Amino acid sequence: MTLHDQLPALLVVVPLVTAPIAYLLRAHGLPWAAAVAANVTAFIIACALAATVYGGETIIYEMGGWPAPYGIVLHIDALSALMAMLVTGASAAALIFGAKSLADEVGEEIAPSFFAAWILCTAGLTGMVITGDAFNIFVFMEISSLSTYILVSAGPDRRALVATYRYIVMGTIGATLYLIGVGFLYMATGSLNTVDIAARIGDVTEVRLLLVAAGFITVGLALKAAIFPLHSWMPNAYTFAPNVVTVFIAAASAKVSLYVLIRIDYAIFYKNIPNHELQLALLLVPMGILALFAGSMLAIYEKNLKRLLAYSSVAQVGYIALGISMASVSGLTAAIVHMFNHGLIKGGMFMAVACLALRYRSVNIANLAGAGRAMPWTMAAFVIGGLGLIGVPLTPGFISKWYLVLGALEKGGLGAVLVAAILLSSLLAVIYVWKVVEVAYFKEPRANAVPVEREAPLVMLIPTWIVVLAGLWIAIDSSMPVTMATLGAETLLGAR
Amino acid sequence: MDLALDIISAILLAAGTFFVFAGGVGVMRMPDFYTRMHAASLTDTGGAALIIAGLLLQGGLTLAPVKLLAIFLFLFLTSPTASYALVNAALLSGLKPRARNETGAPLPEGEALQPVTRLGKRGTNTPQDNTGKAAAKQPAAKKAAAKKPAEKKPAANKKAAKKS
Amino acid sequence: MELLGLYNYFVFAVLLMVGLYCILARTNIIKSLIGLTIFQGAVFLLYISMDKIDGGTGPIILEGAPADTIYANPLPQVLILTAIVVGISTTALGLAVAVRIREAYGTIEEDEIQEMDREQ
Amino acid sequence: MMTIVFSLFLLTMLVLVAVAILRTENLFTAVMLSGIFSLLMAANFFVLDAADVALTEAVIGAGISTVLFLGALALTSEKDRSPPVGSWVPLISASALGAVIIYAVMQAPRLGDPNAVVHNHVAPWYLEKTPELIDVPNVVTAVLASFRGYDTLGEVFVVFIACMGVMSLLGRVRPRKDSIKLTEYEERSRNLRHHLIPRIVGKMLVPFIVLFGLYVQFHGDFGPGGGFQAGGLIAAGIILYSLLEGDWRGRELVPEWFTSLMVAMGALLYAGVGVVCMLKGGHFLNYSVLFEDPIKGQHIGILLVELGVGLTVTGVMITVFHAFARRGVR
Repeated sequence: MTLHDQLPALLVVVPLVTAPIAYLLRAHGLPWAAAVAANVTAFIIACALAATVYGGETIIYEMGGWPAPYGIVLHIDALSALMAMLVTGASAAALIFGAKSLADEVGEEIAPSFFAAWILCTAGLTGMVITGDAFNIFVFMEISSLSTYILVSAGPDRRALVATYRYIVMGTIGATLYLIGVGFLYMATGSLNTVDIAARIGDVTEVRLLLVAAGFITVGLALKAAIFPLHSWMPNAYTFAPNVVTVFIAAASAKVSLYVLIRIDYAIFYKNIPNHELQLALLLVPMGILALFAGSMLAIYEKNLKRLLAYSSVAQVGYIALGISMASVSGLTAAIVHMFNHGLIKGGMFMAVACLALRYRSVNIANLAGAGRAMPWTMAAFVIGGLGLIGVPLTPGFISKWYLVLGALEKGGLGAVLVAAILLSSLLAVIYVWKVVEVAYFKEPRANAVPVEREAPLVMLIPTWIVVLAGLWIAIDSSMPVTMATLGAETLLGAR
Repeated sequence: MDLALDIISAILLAAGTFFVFAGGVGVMRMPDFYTRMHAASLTDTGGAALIIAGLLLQGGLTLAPVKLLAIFLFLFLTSPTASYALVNAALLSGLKPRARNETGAPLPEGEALQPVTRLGKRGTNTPQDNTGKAAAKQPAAKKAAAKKPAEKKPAANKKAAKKS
Repeated sequence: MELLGLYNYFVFAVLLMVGLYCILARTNIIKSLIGLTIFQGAVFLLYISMDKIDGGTGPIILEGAPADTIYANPLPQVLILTAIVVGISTTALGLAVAVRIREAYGTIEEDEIQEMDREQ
Repeated sequence: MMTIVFSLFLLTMLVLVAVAILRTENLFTAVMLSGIFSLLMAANFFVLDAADVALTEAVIGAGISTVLFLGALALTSEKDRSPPVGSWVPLISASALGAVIIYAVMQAPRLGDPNAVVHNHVAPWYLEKTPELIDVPNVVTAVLASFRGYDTLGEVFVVFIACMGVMSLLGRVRPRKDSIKLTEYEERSRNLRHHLIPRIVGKMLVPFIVLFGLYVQFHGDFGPGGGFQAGGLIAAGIILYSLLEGDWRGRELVPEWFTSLMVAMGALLYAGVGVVCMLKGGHFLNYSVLFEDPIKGQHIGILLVELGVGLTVTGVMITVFHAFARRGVR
């Protein structure tokens, strides 16, 4: 088998092999270098895989050489390649960007175990994205969650520990609910391979088992993806984690749970449970709309910049949930495109916040007065990201909201409500973005505040602006994410 | 021949079960921690030994009896040691055995178990003061956690062992 | 009589309820972690009660075994071997966080911790 | 019929112990009860013909997790001071969860009926193909290491991460080696000085526990056993030694650099075997390509992989125990 055939396995194996090596390297800076190397290689492999599946076919890789329902099989189609690129890209960018900021927030002593956990978080997320086995998703979900707990607990503030504890309890309950769902699925169909389950689920007589399995899986994954009523662990986890860790988990980790929700709900349940899309709409539409408004309102009254962005993430996840609930090709495309775009926008904004935190030593909005003049480039990146949240044309946010509105209009009556909700919550987004802009540009720095003249270091500014420019490029020529998303949506809904 | 074996093993098993049952009743009815430990530890070892002996006879000449013998040896060593360690830890933590006639009246069930005085480093802390600090000083009930930090002086311990 | 066959699953449901109640109702961190182990332990029971076949033995195929012996289903056992180790890893991590919280806050009662955070 | 009686009794005991855990105030009692809970769970698994899982649950559930909880309790408080909060939210959510499950389980197949879907799809293939393709008596080990080897690779890294987490959270304490004089060390291990009998008996048993752990490690193909159980057993033996002799001597017996090396090498061995299979032209973790004779390849592959799991689990359990034990000595 040529190297090209081995790529699907290498995407996960390279980080897995590098993690123990990074743990053994005790010299200064080496664990960080190993982490960057592993993540950049994984990103290159993900891009190569995306190129091969761009035409629309699916790569099947049998682990251990055993055929499909008996062994574990990797499925890589356009949707999973896009997600793999998002995860590995966000991880590599955050690591390269955050060398300095991590050095002073995360001590030198725990660097080996910290960076080993970081590499394994990427490996877990990519493993979840490309595997085709329901139980394997649980195993890699545990790898990525446990390593995210470690990354969050490394925060300087003592409240990071409490945030980690709540995250552990809620995350484990979510993962166990997912495991119970898979258990019921296995009880009804007798197999664990997602494609095999989809094939065998048609002739299952016990509909109750399937309904409850779908319920458990959806609630478990909603808990992991922090969809509105189940999001209580997320704001504190994002706020008290080290700044660079927030960049990574905000851009990538919540999205992967939504990806698994899409894949399992649409690949397995949609085809075989009668009027499943009605049940999905009944659950996700109210949760989505609540997320839009509650997230935005909480963000407006928030004083801490990182928690403000975390609540805005809750709102944006509401958009994705709305896209998923539409159960149409354009609706799903909109959800997937918004997952990708939101990863880009939020990644860029949290990078800007990390630059501000490095210089201002605080993320409280009041202390950032006058940042517009002191750190023009950083604030410019932040504002462009803010515009992206609102959905102003020429930003990635506009593209995803455009497809969301398209999808909503297809739904007729309910569609009008969705469109109204989307536009209204975009207005709320204007308010909380303007709140930050006003403090940064139009307020004089307080007398006793520590005077900050220097811009963020170049090594941090360049990755931030690369991400912002990538967002602008996507806004202009959005062919890459949109075609991959449409391919993914069509394969899921069986339209191909 | 095997009929005799069956009868003997049946008797042994019955005796073993009776031992364990007696131990259970003993733990329920005995008033004080030490008497309960006495009841539990003795019957536990004896009952297990009898049951294993009974099973041995059923095993015939395969590998099973050898494994049963290994289990018996292991149990025979560990269970008395575990009981000893438990009682020793209780003694060290200052739980004084209370004889019936010392107070005349029969002991109310709950009260007997309350540790009378907790001999901390300065012998001052009272039972209520079992916050984290005290927990870090006393030896945990089970020997598994007996590796507590070092503030307690050896002298205090010898005195406790000698006095009770 | 046929309800007896489902007894395993009823016990699974009750253990889940006890575990979840212990996690949510008790504010002590270590008590919640014990509740978490019960919650995960219940799931092991769900999977393993799926693998039992009447008259079947453990899935170990010895040479001398007659051809028609019925064996239990090996797949749920493999899954649960994995899940047990996931459980112990989460418990170890949770306990490490609990010890650090005790050192940082001086208490492991969530309500007292919340008050300290609110004052900050 | 007998199994129904056994499982009825054990399952009811299980529920009683779980409710007892919920109601106790004293945390030590709760930890002891959770140890008993795991042991009852192991007995249940044995009655349900799952010998491997029973051994794992006994070793890891009852053994290692109780020791970890007691280690953490020694560093935190003893009493669960939370008032019996009667808030309705946990009650409602727990009973809702239970009701949904009971609603669904009504349609589940009865315990042990042979024509359940689960027994007719994937399982017969494993039972039939294992003697042919892998020729290993214990089908569970064959499925664990070869058919679903990728799952177990993920599993080894879950344990690896637990070690990363505990090292990053509790690893920061540097025991000030120079400042600890011999007398202070003597005094520290004096807490066990007068526990003469447990020390003597314990030190007699430790070699046999470790020997049994190695037996379980390399016997995994023929009977219940394998890497996870062996790792737990060997670690239990060494933890017993550390308990009796004081964790300082335990760290001299198995030094910290050695355990972290074991943790890393075990994970690398497992992933390395997979990479070698890729280099030899097969899929990842396809042991048949390791040697010309595929069955020999499977045997060696499974042996190496189980060894990797055993190494990692032993290293992690010892590191985690010492992290908790050393934390108290500060």
